[in-house]
Amino acid sequence: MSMNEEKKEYRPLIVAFCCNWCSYAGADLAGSSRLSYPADVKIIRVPCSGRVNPMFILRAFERGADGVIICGCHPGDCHYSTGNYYARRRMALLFSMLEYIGVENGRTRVEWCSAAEGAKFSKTMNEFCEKIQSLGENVRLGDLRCKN
Amino acid sequence: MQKIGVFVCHCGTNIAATVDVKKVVELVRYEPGVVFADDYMYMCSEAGQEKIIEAIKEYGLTGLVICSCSPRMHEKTFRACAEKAGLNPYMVEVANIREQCSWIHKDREEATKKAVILARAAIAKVNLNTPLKEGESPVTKRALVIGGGIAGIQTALDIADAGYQVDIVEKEPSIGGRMSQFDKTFPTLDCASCILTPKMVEVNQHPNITLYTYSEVEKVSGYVGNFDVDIRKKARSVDFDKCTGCGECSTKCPLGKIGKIPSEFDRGLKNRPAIYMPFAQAVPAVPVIDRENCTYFKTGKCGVCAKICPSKAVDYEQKDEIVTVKYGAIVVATGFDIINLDKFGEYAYNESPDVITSIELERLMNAAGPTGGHLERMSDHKQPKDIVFIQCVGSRCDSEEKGKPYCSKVCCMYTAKHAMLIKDHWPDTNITVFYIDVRTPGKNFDEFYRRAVEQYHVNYIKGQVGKVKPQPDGSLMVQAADLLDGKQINMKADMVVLAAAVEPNPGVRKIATMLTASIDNNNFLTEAHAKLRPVESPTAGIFLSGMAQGPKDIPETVSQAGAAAVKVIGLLAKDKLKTNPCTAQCDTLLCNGCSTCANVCPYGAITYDDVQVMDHGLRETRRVAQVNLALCQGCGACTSACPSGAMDLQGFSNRQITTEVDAICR
Amino acid sequence: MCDCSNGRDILVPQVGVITGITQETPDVKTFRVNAPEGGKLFEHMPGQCAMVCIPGVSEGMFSITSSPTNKEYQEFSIKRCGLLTEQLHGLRVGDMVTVRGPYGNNFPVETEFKGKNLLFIAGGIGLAPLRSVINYCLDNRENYGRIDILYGSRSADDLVKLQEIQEVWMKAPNVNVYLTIDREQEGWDGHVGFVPTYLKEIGFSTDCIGIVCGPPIMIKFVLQGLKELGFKDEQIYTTLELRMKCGVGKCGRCNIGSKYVCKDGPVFRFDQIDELPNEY
Amino acid sequence: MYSISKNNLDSLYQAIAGSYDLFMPIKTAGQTNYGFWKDGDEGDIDTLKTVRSGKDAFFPQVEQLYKVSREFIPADVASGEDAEKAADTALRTKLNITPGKLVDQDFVIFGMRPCDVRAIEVMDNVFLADPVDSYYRSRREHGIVVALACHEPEESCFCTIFGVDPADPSKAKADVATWLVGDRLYWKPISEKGEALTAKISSVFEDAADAESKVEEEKAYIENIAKQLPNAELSLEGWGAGKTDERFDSKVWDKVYKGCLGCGTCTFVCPTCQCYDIKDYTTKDGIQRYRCWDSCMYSDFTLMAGGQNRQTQLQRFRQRFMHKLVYYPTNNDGMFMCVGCGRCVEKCPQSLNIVKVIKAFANEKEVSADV
Amino acid sequence: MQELIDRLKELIADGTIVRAIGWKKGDMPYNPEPAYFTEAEDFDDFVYDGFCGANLSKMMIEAGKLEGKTAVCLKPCDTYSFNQLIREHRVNRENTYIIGVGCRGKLDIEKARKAGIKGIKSISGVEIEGDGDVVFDTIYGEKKMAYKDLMLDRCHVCKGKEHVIYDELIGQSQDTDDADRFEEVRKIEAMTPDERFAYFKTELSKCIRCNACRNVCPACSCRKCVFDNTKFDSQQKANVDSFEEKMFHIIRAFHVAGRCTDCGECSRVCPEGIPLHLFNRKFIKDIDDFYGEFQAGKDPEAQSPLTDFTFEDLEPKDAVGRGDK
Repeated sequence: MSMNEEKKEYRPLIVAFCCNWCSYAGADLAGSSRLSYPADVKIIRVPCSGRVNPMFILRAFERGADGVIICGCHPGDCHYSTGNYYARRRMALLFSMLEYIGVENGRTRVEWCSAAEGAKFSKTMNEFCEKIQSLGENVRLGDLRCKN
Repeated sequence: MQKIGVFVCHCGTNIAATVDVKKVVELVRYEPGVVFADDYMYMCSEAGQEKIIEAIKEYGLTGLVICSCSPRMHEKTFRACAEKAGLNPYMVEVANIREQCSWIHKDREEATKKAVILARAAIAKVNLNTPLKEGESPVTKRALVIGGGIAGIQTALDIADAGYQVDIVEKEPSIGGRMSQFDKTFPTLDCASCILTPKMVEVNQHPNITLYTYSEVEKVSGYVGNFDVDIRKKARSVDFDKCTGCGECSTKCPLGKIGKIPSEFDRGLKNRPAIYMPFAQAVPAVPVIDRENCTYFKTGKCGVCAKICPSKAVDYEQKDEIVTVKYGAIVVATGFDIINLDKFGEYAYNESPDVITSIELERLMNAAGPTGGHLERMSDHKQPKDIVFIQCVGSRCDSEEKGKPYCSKVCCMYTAKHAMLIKDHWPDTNITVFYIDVRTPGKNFDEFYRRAVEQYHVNYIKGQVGKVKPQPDGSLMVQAADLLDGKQINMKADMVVLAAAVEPNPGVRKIATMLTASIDNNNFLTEAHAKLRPVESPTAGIFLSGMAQGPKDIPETVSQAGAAAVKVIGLLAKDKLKTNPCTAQCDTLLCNGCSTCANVCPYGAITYDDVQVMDHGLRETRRVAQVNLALCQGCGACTSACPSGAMDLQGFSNRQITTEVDAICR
Repeated sequence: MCDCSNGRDILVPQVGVITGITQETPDVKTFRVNAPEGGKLFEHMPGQCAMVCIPGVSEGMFSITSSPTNKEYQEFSIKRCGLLTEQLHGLRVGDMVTVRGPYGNNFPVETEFKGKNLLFIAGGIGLAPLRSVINYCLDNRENYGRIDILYGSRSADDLVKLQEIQEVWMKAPNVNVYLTIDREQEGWDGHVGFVPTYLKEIGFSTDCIGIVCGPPIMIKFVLQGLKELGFKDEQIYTTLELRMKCGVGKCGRCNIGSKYVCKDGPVFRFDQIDELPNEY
Repeated sequence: MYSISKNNLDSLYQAIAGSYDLFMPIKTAGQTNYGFWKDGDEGDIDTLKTVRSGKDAFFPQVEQLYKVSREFIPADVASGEDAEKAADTALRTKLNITPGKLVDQDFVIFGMRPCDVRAIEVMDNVFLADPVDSYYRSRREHGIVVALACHEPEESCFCTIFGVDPADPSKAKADVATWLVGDRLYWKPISEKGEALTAKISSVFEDAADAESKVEEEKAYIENIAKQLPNAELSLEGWGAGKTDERFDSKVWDKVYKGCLGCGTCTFVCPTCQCYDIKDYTTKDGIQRYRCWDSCMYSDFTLMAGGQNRQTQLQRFRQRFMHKLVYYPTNNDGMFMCVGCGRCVEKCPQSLNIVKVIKAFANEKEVSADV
Repeated sequence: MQELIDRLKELIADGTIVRAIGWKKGDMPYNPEPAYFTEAEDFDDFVYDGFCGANLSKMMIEAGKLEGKTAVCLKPCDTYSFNQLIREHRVNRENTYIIGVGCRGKLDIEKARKAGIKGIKSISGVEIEGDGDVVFDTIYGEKKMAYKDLMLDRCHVCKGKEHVIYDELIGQSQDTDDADRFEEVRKIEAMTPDERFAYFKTELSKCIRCNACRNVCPACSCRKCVFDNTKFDSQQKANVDSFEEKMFHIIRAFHVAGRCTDCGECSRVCPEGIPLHLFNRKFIKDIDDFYGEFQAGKDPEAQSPLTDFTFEDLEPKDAVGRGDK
């Protein structure tokens, strides 16, 4: 507890890309079930996790995000059949590359979350925020010009 | 720059209790593009919408941002509202400050701050919105059903009854499919042909149905509402119009007597002539000449059938014919077959004629079958005393090389059916069933199974059969493990019946490719949504009926066939199709023509054409991607696959998303 | 040259406020720009350009279309054709842009043109730089001889500043205005045909200076036409348009031969252009 | 003349860095580039050619020009008939411009080779010509150039054909000339600025009685090598002021440009290339406008919405060399925009370079002379 | 080399081809340049030796648009790139006549410079047929280096000397593969995150954004790079801040992931000697590890791993932290 209080000053900035059909609906369900998670998370709605271009993720980091999470339908459940499969490969490779260049593991995450998993959505966001909180400010990927 | 109006909803206290709505209004006024901002108790109410409409007119708004509940809730409402005021509905963005803000945060200041950020992102996005228009495409009011089994027949009949033209393409000489081979059906034990034949006749006589039997789909192009399909009508060598179906030719065919051509319909348990109808009730009742085996076609001699045909219908000169037909919708009802048992040597299927598959058993028990309905061993034509049924042959297999991972669903029930039918006719037969699990969900199914056990005393053993060994005395030795007792069992049998796994008709892969309909690892067609759109393929205008989609029994098949028909009717009832305006778009100046996007498109919506482009004064012919807007569903998979950024998604453009990112991170 | 007296670097702009927008044609708008505190941003000469910028979007060189004799404001007529112009067209009165300039040379209205007959030939948005000269000459009418203006566009709707042409230019003394459009159009009873063809039909005498501006293809044929009529390179002027970034002859973009269009141009006499490598 | 032992160079750097920013060749990750020296950096004046030239000292690759901040004024919520008009004419965004900071502290550029020093003169003709670029000027006014003789010129060097003397930096327009001979560095202030610098750090120098003779010896050594370099005799005939017509339409261009990738390596390593781009970057509190190096070899260099005047790579390739060898001399009394540093010779990915271009034209002349 | 020249001349003479793309003698003994050869006398300057390292496959994008057939000399590794370009419809196979040329490893003059060799006047021992040491005649006397020590790093991890596509083969090859292709990547993976970050930061801080890596890369064949694209708002031009070039190199590697044949041109041409191949090779290694071995360009029909999937693919969370266990 004391740890948390010490770090209270720092609030991370987290960008979440959520697919319209599963995860965004999952987030809505979390909302209607009043399952809270930190306000640090800001959701961007995309049609499909397959829409998330790696450029968007790096862009978010460049502009000062501390963590980026991508949520999509469970494999096999993609509204567009296959979008999340491609996303899974893209993100696996991208995350591995970020790790390779020395970015802390855990700043990025992919979670499959269905429209029914409001509780999972909330839990995931809570976990993710905690993780980013523990990692602290993203100094390795940000653009200095965005830091002021 | 847009003239944006921002409307912040209180949603009673749902939002206002946690978010300082007035403060949000105050703060978003400073955002670029915003010319008007206001709040209201219930934005979605009649009065709230009126307020929006007034503001659009008064301030000449070109974009709206509604800060309210989830767009999944009221985006449509607000779009309609914008349209009412003459604003393009796609100039509306919703910032979700209820589900994703007020309802999950407690701290008022924090929630207000977040609401402003979410609004800011929506404002930034709407600044880049462009008016989008739903496209329109005409609908050809004709449907194609591929496959003439019970699934295809039922779908065709339902569509035809609704008043639309339907064509059935069946690769065999007759429609009827697997069901026509069956003897009785579970759990009611009606006679399969008694219930199927009338439907086949109805199809043949229906004014709205055209049958293409002995035909195959050769090529498919186009898209929902506008498919062009080439159908190859294979040469039947018999004039359709002249033939009376008397059957004289088949009786006189010299090869019928020599008997070297196994009958496909009777699963090789019987032979057939070279000119033949697959079975007596075949529809159409017009024979075909099997040119591969016919003496005339092989040697140029014989010609008996032509000579004896009373109506001079035999035509050796007939050629394959290709017809091109336009369709609005296509139903895939290609059905199933059982798997090849070559890999299951342990069951001695290829070694002993007395090891048969269930479908062969159906033929053996059928009055019109090879034995006239008398159950006998193929080796010595003796009636078997001890019959062993082996379940899950190739179903629920762990190793995918050998069998299938799925449950074939129908085997438990038909085995119970077989056991009971045999016991009915020959009560002193001993029947043993080796099973892994008995699965009987379904109306009257479990009762049916229990009758087999309790009333007919069929011996059900939970166990796996390790080996079937043909014995010198002509009997079969079945070695098995009783999983409940943990005992080894050696059992003598006169006949072994294998419940072989079902698999989609092998031809479906080719068809799915032509249709760009996706297919799973087991070659079953994929549905658009497993729960919500079970009879539609992800590819628009393609529908699924019957076993092609997954294992199912006859009642399920028929109901799915009906469901597919309803979807088709719903489509054909429209004169024009509205197409989703949030489609991918290719910037031809940036496109490399690399096909990466086409490789990830689940709908086959991307094609490549050589087009003339004017690139900053340079005229060139280039291979570039073209998006078929009628097919594109707007998933955006292509946009992330495209390295140059040529592919973009309207409504969720690269720039719009980056600008949202920027706004959030500001 | 640019006014650096305020200690600002040549690349640092001033803020300008848009005080008026006129939709000239479906894709051309004229923007009136003032200093935030009122008045003009700077003084310029006809033919000069300025860099107009929407911060965060891009910056572009546009010719100043208003005459220096206009003491109240500067005007830019801008055709929508790319990212920046698209955004500029989205601006509203009251929005701010940044402006730096004026850049480049100007038409020699105070030297070579003085006392001469002038023939202006423009196509489409090409009128923008010439309007500055024309209005300058009309406001100093006594300094110049006969003025002929030949202006053409794709259609009647694409004629820029039509109202001013009809109400001011046509009514000015000793000024002849010839309008033409490329194709027949309902409601148009004027001349129909391409500018170069019309030029030859009218057959101007060579006792004047020709000033040409328009799309490259038009310039090419107008030049041929003028030559056929007996004009010499030395009596024809035009303005060139190239990609420019700095506006002060340093960034290298608009370099052709030893000239920098932004600094040594944009106004060139055709004999000067002939000396340049063929890269414009 | 002053001198310091090579082993002691770090104390020289420290002495300079004590009063000035010190910009000099530093070795990082196997490459030597100019950078601001700080304690612990590996100063490297043995490497003859830094990858990038020292032009960053006066014309850095990226430079903030100014910042524009937006001040938003809330929409004036009027109603009634005038509402739209009110919304339309309201002054809603105010722009505030803050110019970038000019350099106002003296700094030292150490170890610049004579060719690179000549390159400064080349750039001066551009940036200090009317209208003066104040960012460049401020750097020029505050920069103190310490030039260094080239101990062993390499085969890619051809500075002598432009009249650059690799042996004697004191002829270059530098403030201090130095020679690295054996294990000693000899230091000779040339200008007032150089004297001032020397005075400030004179305590690090040691007595050097033999300085003059050592330096003379070194000069002779270098001159001797320079004479043997393969391109020492390269002829610039046919190039220079006013030669546009002779060169521009030549067929030779078509032969020499083919391998060009259109990358910016040559322009970015070149000490005289000064083309730049001006770009915006949106940050949290406004838009930063910066200029950065650009390359005339890039296909979008002259691209406009409607097209571009140099459509092909041939035209862009030609532009670069014509600019260096004809256009620039035309505008600058015959001075070439090349100093023969040879960086492009070493770095072009496709091995194209200015020497090959000059030679190709020379050969062409021979061929046509034969005919 | 003479055989190659003769054959090319013959092909032009008999009308099979209109032009050939090969290497032209440089003005230094080590800097031949890619060039077009059309006339018989052009071939006087034709050269094919150890310094002809440039991958000519990408030149066929433009050459393929010209009238008539073009012959292109491709080393074994270049043919992978060519195949990949075929797969992406960027070259016209019909218009190309591929001469597979032999290779004994290509040389890197930087290695000689690093070894202190300068003032080079002439070089011998770099002929394609030879097998001895390389001898430099310099202003400062004669210097010698083993051929292998002068070889580009990429040649030590050669994919093999087999041409995967060609119309005819000329010349012999010698195996040069004597190192583990992924060793460098593994070494970095084994570092701590801080070390890795420091390593890449230092390397990338040298980047001058000259785009040589991009423009030479046969996989980077976009007409307009996304980093030049004004529509995406992704334009970048300079190393303004340390993040921009990181983003550039990550995205560039990502865009060529599954398409990069590991030809090594990016590292060869980098004026700052940044080991850019380490990005690409990391992706290749990951693709091999996650989705099964894949060599881009080996089979022009093969589906690229990033446009493919299986139901049981690795989850992104399992893609990281693999070294931590």
